[in-house]
Amino acid sequence: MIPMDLNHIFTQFYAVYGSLINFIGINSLLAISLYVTLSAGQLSLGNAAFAGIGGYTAGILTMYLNVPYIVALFAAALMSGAIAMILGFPVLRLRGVFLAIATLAFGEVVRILAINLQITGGAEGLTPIPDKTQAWMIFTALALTGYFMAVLRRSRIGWSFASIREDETAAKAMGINTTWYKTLAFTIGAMIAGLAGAMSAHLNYIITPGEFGFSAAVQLLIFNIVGGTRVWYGPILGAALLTALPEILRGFGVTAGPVRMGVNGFILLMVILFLPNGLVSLFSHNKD
Amino acid sequence: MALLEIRSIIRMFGGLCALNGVDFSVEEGEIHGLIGPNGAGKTTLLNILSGMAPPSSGQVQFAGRDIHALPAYQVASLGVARTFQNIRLFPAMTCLENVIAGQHLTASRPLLPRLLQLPSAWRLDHEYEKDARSTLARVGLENRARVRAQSLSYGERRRLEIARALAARPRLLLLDEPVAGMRQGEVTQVAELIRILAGEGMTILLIEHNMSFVMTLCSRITVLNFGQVIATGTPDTVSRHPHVIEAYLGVDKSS
Amino acid sequence: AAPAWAAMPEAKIGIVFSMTGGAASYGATQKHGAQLAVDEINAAAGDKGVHIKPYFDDDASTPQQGINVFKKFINSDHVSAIIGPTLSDTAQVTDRIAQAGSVPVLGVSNTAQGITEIGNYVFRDSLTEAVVVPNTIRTAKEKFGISKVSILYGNDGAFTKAGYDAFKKALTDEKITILSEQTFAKGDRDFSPQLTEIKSQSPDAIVVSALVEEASGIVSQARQLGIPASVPIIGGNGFNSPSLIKNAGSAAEGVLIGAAWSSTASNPLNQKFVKDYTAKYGNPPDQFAAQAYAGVYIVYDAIQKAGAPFKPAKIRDALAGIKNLDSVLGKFSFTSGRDADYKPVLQEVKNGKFVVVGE
Amino acid sequence: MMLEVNHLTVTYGPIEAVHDVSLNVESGAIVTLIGPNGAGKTTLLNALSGVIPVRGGNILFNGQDITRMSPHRRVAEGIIQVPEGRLVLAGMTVRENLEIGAYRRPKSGIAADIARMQERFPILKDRIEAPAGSLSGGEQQMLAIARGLMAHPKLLLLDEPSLGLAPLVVQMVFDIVTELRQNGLTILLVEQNARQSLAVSDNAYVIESGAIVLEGPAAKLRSDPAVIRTYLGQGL
Amino acid sequence: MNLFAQQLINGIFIGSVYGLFAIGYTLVFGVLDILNLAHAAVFTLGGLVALWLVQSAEMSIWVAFPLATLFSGILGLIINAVAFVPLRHRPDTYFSGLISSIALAIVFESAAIGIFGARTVRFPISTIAVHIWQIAGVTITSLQIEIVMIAACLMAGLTRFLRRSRSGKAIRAVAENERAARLLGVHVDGIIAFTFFISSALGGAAGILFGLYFGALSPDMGRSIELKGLAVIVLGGMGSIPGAIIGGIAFGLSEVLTVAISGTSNLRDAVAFTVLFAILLLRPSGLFGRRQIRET
Ligand SMILES: Nc1ncnc2c1ncn2[C@@H]1O[C@H](COP(=O)(O)OP(=O)(O)OP(=O)(O)O)[C@@H](O)[C@H]1O
Ligand SMILES: Nc1ncnc2c1ncn2[C@@H]1O[C@H](COP(=O)(O)OP(=O)(O)OP(=O)(O)O)[C@@H](O)[C@H]1O
Ligand SMILES: [Mg+2]
Ligand SMILES: [Mg+2]
Repeated sequence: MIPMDLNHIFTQFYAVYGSLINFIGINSLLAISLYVTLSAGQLSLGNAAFAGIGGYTAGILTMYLNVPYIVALFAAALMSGAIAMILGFPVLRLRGVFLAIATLAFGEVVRILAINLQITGGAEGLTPIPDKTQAWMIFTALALTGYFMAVLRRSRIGWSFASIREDETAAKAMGINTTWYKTLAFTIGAMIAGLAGAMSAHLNYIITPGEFGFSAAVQLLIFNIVGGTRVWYGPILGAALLTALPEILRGFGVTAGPVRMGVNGFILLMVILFLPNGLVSLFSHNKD
Repeated sequence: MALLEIRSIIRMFGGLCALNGVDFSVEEGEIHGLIGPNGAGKTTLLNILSGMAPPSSGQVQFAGRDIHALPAYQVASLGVARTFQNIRLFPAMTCLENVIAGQHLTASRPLLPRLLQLPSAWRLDHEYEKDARSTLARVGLENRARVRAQSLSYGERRRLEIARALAARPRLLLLDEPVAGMRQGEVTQVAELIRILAGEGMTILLIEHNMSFVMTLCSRITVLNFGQVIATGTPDTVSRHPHVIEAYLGVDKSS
Repeated sequence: AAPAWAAMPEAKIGIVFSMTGGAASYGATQKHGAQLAVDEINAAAGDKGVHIKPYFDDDASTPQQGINVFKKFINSDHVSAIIGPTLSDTAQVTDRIAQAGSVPVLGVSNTAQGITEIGNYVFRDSLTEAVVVPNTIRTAKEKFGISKVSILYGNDGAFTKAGYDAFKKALTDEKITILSEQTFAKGDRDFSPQLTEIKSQSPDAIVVSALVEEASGIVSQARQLGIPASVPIIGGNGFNSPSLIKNAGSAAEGVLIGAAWSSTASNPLNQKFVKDYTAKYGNPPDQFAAQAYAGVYIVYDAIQKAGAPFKPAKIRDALAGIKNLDSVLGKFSFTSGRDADYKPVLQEVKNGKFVVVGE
Repeated sequence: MMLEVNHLTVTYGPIEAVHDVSLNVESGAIVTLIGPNGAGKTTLLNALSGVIPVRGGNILFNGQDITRMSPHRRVAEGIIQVPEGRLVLAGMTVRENLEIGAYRRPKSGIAADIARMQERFPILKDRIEAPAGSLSGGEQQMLAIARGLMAHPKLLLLDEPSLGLAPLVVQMVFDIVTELRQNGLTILLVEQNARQSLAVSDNAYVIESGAIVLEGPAAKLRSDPAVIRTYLGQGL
Repeated sequence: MNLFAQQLINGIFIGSVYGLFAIGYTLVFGVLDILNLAHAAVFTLGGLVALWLVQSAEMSIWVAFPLATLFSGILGLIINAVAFVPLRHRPDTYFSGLISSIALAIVFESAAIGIFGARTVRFPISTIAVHIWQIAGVTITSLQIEIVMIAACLMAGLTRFLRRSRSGKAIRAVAENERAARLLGVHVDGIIAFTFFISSALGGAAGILFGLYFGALSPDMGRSIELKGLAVIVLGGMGSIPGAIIGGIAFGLSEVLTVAISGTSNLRDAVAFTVLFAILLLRPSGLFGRRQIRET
């Protein structure tokens, strides 16, 4: 009797919140993709565009060429990664906000191309993309990248990223090939973003150019900062909270529209002001 | 052939000639001092030697290889480590982490065993950490291992920088004012450390304005003034050199 | 105990528009229109009649939020039918969820191609540009003897892009020369480079596919740049809003608008709607409001025909069977492809008013 | 008494960097503070300047309690610090650095003062329009000292003024210090070069691990065996 | 030729509008080294409040303009106090300030929607007299000339202010090194608040001019200019006032010339951003950016 009820409650819950959970997964992946570059001290606002590139690549492959989904996913990650690598060498000479703007400019150019190209379906977007993404795929990918990031920290790559983040000049003097490691971070980030974009396209039936503009790029940064950038699960926490927040507010009866938007902003502000290291500080006892 | 050969280095900054044809060499195993008035070009030369900035013209050879056109990380990988006059640590890392980060060239941390969580990865981590702790101990910071670099005092930062450079186990160590901001007792400790390092076979080129430190520690000294070498030789000859006295040392009133 | 609706039959309808985000200005009037219809219906239903219990929500102009709202409507609120969402992009995604959940959804502002092709649960009462535009171009050609035009359109939105496609096809069909095609982006305020280019080509008319936010700017800047009033500006559904006249002022004079609804149509239902809406909200309604208002009545008609307990499947069938329903849009039917089927209008702005000049 | 520090305690989080320190600086005197790395000298000076908060105790300046006074008002009162690590305004020119040094004093005489500083440190003359950040370490140190003097301080806090300076210039800095004292300026000096700083000082304090361990007339401390051992030494 | 001349004028004009928006933006950017992403919201609210004063409070624009500008300046003080002051001494202040200002921008925008509605509104036609001149087939309006003049004057005035005046130098000193400025007697917190006030007042004024000229004000109007404003300040070199105006005009011209040369506007933004991208690669700190000072 009771197990059946639980089962019922669970299916019920999943029916209502299933897609929310999937979005949390996808957004977490996107957040981690930025986390990789941030961990090497580089602020890239191009990751939303890399997600778009991945989404279009995979969508075109499955829609027009009937490529198996798993192959399309790999292709998406590789495509985003390859473009990131080509882009990375010139762009990563830039520092701080200049890098951010250059990557943003790249994102805008990608967005405008997607609007103007035939194969991407123009402004209406690419649709209908077959519905192939399942929750387990998203969360397997998330678990693997999370694990990878956790382990990476203590590897040669991880230490190099950290050194570059702290002081690039000193890092060079210690023998770290900063150009290479920065490009690596940028590329890994882009691959994860591309994968997430591909999964998202095959979850939503559609991908449109509007999905990866400026605000999407900034959203990824928000996930990271709200969650906390000191540990790999910070961005996941941030993505989870902020993705679920509108639903949570709905649950509390905050009416749709400007009020909910305002409350959303207010909560974001409170988290930033009162949790100096992001949500992770609620979970770790590592104080400063 | 000397370990480090510096030939006709010129470095311009716009119209300003910071180095104007510098030639000298540093022998393997020696402690070589580089002194000269403020703005003489000492730090600029160090930047060129470590690959942080290219010379306008001239050559640098390290262990028989031309290095003046190499990027800093390649110069470092040949065995050249340095510290900075204006101290460049990894501020948010602890002292221990700073030194571990400095092991980039000496520690191998293969990715695969780590991804598979093999015990070998942990063992290596452990080993490197032990190394780092003993390096910290060499500069007298063993009990500050867990303190973030940004909360160290000035003198402690200087010592941590030396420790981080040592973690790369360089053949040639370039020090830019290693004892600035230290008192006599502390200066003695650093001098002792440098002697030991030289004894272990490391070659050291150091810039310093603390004359008792330079004169007692270095086997040879090169003096720069306005981007040119005005004297080079043993501490004795250099400190008696009239140009050096006039341009740099002055007449010591306190003694 | 007997369910509450046994005494007072109540049908749950999910209504979702863009209350925030890029399309917020359209969502706002849509919500007003829908709200007015719901209030009227519930007041008229009295103690015995079928009531509507609306669940209003916000899709924030993004597909992701739209999906969450639809899932909630279907699986948690158990609505019998859904009205919305505002944008076609979002509808492309959400309507598939409605289809999969077998809940009828009625789009009241989606005009992109392929929306109703998603499945047999997907309807819309918005006439697409493809229906409205040919008629507009034909009438304009007859009336003004247009032989060469320049096109200006928003190329980053599904609505304006679809409008452009329709215009282009209609112009080609009518053998009208297209001198150049200019584009702008959502949120642009300055159209002078494009209009300068257009001015230099001396077209007979300027064909514009834009939503009203941009349309007002285009119209007033065209006149400001000295494009004479003798060169008419022709727009589609997106122009059909009182804000055009309000914001473009005298520059709006002579603008031709082919649209799915006219505020000045003589239809008494329509006149009452315009009056009540203006009284309630202080602003006259636009087409978005009218289509949303009509949408609620259309769904209500199907609900009544299907009867309690308001099974979505039965409502769907009833919707599909709607023929010649009297509405603010005119005599309303669904095509076999579940698209709207009624007569569009051609209006001209005269003395600060929309005047119907043809069908 | 120009400066009176009573039972001052300063903490960084849980760490107490200065513990119950009391010291006095008489008007017109030079007082030296010596101590090993990490003893709390810089922390103490920063507390006097008001750029880090004080946990306990108080600071009196000419009899006025300034413990909670904001830094810019202390500068207006005449307390100027030449900070450790120079802190030149790297992107501004040497001239602008000097002008900013005179931020809290009346406009008149600034140009003349700049000329005087250029005379003292000729390098500043050559590079007057160069960005301060392009100077060498020692040149920046000279600029930092000159900038501090531009303010016409009443009490000058010098944190390692000879850091990175060539011997000749160190000599010059000590000459300036003595000269300033003759003009009635009061100076609190933190110096690595204990021998020379004790030579020009009236009083001295030795601080270790955040606490004063020794104090007295400078001449007396110069002959204190413990001071000789750790701070003066015999060279190497 | 006329066509080209007209396009050049269009470009200079829209570029000045970008520049006006960007001046305030770059001022805060230069001082605090953080982006105040609520600047676009101030831009919007400045315009909307002026409209409200003109329409509902029936003021003349000449009264409403300074009042709304003042209001925007006060918004700047609020932004500083709420979104930046509490974060000032945190190690991640760069990013957290970015985010807290976004959060505040969301709150502002939702307030704007709640109070003024989501629709586009405009100043009554009679708000300001506009003359239109046709010179040799080129159209210029008095409002355009006024806006370009205001941009030019602001650029000259602010540049002079920063270079020469005592407060201007203090602002730059804070920008260079907050700790040093404090030790030199600069009232750092006051200077920062003052900078926010000026910056936001300028942002609000830009919003009013924008609304007056384009006749369209909406709660989301800041969004489209935000990205371009960001591009402009980076293009000009962060913290540089002439850079902001000249960067704005460069950006405006590149947009317009794309249309003029290609005859179509499909790639307008793509070209503008590609140009931005290319300039960054050639001059990594923007057109007028501070030159990199030595690091070692
Ligand atoms: N990036 C630069 N731009 C302009 N001038 C520079 C730059 N780097 C160094 N200089 C100038 O070159 C000269 C040499 O500087 P350098 O730092 O090498 O001197 P130094 O011998 O190390 O002096 P110090 O003992 O004071 O550290 C100085 O006059 C300095 O101002
Ligand atoms: N920002 C900080 N956060 C935490 N601890 C700090 C901070 N600054 C200094 N400390 C600690 O306070 C103590 C005193 O530091 P302080 O800089 O005052 O020493 P100092 O006497 O000036 O040394 P030095 O001669 O090396 O300059 C040191 O142990 C240092 O580690
Ligand atoms: Mg030097
Ligand atoms: Mg100190």
